[in-house]
Amino acid sequence: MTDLLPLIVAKYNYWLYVILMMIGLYAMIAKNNLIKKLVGMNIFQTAIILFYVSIGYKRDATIPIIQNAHGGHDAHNAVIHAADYINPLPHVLMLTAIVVSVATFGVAMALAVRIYQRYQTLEEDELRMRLVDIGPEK
Amino acid sequence: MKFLGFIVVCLTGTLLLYGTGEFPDWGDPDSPASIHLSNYYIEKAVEETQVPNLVTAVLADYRGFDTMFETAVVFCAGLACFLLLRDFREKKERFYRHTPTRVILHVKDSKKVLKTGKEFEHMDKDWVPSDLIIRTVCRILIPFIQIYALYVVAHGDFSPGGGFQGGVIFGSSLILLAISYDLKTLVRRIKEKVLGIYAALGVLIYVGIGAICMAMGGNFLDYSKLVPIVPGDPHHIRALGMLGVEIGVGIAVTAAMVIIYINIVSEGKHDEGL
Amino acid sequence: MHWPIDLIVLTFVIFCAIAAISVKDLLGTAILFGAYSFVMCLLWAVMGAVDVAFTEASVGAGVSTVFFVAAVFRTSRRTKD
Amino acid sequence: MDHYPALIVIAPLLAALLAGLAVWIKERLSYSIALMGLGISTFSAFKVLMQVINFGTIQYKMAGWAPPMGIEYRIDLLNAMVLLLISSIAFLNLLASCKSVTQETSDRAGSFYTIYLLFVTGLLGVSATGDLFNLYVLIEITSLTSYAMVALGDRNRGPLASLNYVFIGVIGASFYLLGVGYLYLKTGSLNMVDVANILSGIQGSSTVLVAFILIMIGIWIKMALFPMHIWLPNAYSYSPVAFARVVAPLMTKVMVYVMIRLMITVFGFDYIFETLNLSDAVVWLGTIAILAGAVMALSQTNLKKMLTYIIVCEIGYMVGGAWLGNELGMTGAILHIFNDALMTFALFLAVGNMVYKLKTVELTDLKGLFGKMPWTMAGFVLAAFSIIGVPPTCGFFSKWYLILGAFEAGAYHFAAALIISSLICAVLFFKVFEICFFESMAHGHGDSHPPVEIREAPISMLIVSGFVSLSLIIVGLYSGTIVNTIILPFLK
Repeated sequence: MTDLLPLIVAKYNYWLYVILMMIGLYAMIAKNNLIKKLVGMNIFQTAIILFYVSIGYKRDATIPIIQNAHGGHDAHNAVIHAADYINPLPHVLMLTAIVVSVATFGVAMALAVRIYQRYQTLEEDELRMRLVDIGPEK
Repeated sequence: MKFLGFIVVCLTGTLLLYGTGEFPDWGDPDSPASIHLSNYYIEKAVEETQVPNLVTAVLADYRGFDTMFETAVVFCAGLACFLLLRDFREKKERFYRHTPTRVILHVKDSKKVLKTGKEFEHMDKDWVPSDLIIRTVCRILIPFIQIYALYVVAHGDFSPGGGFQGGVIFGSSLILLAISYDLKTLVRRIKEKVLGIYAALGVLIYVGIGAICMAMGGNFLDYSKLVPIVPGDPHHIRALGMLGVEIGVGIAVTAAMVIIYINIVSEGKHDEGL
Repeated sequence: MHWPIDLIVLTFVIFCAIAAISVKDLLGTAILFGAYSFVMCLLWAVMGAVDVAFTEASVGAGVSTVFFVAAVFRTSRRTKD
Repeated sequence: MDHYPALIVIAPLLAALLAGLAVWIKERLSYSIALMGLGISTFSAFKVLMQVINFGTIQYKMAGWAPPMGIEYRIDLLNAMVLLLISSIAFLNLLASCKSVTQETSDRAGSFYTIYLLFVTGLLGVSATGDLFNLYVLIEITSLTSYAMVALGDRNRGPLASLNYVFIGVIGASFYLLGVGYLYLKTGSLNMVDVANILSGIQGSSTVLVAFILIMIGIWIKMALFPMHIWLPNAYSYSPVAFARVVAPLMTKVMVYVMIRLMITVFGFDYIFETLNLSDAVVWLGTIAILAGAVMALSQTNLKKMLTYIIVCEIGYMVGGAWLGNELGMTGAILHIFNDALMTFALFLAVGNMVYKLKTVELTDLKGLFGKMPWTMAGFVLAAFSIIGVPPTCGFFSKWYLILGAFEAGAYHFAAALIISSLICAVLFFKVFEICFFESMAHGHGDSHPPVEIREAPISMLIVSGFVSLSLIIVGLYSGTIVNTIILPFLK
């Protein structure tokens, strides 16, 4: 137990992101309702963001906003130690990824509304039956 | 399908867990990810850009090119929702409420339009009770939310936030207006045309600033070349460039969010919704 | 950082995720999904990613949920799984 | 200082935004804006190609920051050629699609052009960038625009096909993003060249292996390699013709380019073929893709659907060729990117002309088409010969290189698959020719339809179609020059 705990503490973020991702992926593949699949898609994407944010974390460091730098010119009087601040790059990447994911989510929701307008259902098996009903494609 | 999904998920999970085996410990300050580029940004960004929020500095300057496309993605999503759902045909039936008696009228003839005003009130088909408390509270809240949004955009250089977050907050204040009153109130105040123009204009501000830098002889988005045309302290030119870019992002995101919401909630009819 | 708190939050995130995809009412899914995003945002704020957390709070827990509710309003709440 | 590398991508983006503004002010302007943007882009791409051939690789630092900190565009011979290919195909397609866009999207032509330009911007950016994360953002732009476009096509099936495309596309892009995350964790950098330098020191790491697998799976999903192809046929055949004509030739080919770029620039041949030794497995995957694509194409009754399965088959050629692990195979794969893009473009141009007049392209509706639309069919025949691999056309030469490469690597099954699929394509296309040529219109269309007078498509569409079909032969005759001036110096 004593040597297991440090191992868990050292890696648990990485393991939990894998679990979240598996939940999302499973929902995307196996769920029948299209909106449920969309939720799965979002969980999948947030899991990746969690992974990136975990990469950026540093022990004993603070948020990536330089302190006492409001003055501008005299900012570099104080020496900045890289070990004091969390890595900002993964945060930047993930801001972009969140934006992309919300854009995809919006478009997917619009598509779901369109599908419902046409077929009056969002269940995949029912949709497949309706598709057979409307006959061969043109 | 469930079984297949389960197998795929298990395979992916195993692969990913196998990959985590060689990961550095969580929060290790000496992991490769935290020393190579990260140290450069932390140590040099303030000196080079005069922006203390490193995330903003990297987002809008070092990797400003990414952010431009990110804004284009949002614009594209708004346009896609418009293209997919917008339906210019008028609805045939209408509902009115006679204000003094609270009687609801259902007008099936599309030509017959009652004048709304003191006597009659326009209503949605899926009836939403007009709640005085919600309306009043939202009416008080919305201006404050909007001022906060502007603060988030403008203060993105110094504190968490920036164009995207501010734009989303501003957009949600408009959405709140639509939810607490009704969709017509929002659509009447902010025309679809205005939203469409603003969405394109926001991204255009971003790309335009980049193109001006190019015209001034620098590389694309190289804000330091803007010194001759921007008044103010030349040391802060990069911070000012970022501010301009963030304002563009904010405008584009606000408009895109409202477009997406209106089109989804009214199925593209722009008449009634939540 | 206090790892027990972190562990509890992480467990809660997973709980929310499983609940969101297994509830049989899509409006419930929308709210649970908002909760999921919000707890996730908390987790990121704890890890020092303030900008990401801010974005997730305004986007994931805010606008996404609104889009979600709007789409459910225009489609149906019913789901088989 | 010259800005042509940036202009290639910025010009269509600016044009897209201006067209987006014009939608609300004066819709008719958007077409000319789009034409102008793509014209500038094509011109810059041509300039860049000339510069690269004469002076070597061009680097363009975005925002003026040196590479590992900022984003850089790194344009070498391969990029430059792909950029010219994309921008010219997009430009030509825009010239041809003035009429068909108005026909298909009626009141939304302006928005259509905006989305179209954003799509092209994304593709151009993907081919020009030298940054792993920038690549992800640009892939997402192309995907998002394709989702919208696919849903706009067929009113009944389009949205559903599009939503399925969203799910699979997001899985692909996320896998890629995750792979980049694993690489970032090990290297701390995102610039391709920088990552490659650091990677050469840590080749044995299991994290790098997982990153490689994730990135490759992500890109294979995006390029629709055989078991992951299920989204492609529906998505491409339901989208509006003006868009199908550009997405079908370009999207998958650009993804093949991305795969080759990552293999060569980031991971390196040594790592892939010697440390991992995955070559055989992937060549088998390519072989299966070729055979499966060809067989599925054989069972289709709709011309558009049939062509989409041929695309699946062609992807097998390129993936297999690139993974043969020798210079000939790689030459063949790269040459096939260009040739296949042109061939597919020519085929879809011809199909576009048919759709414009006939509305449907079920094989039974095509009876007697040779008499009605002789020029369109001439273009179609030429493109079909090129797909089959008849000698003077360009399709023959890339297949020749691929087969030589397969023999050199001892992958006889791959060579056999190439020949069998050529035969199947020959059968397929001669079936189509037979229907179009020998069966006359009047017998097929019974009583339900009144006889419609079918004439040749508008002149603008015909000129482009004829030009592209002729270029197939010209490119074929000059393929030796292309190989010697571009591909071989690049591989050295």
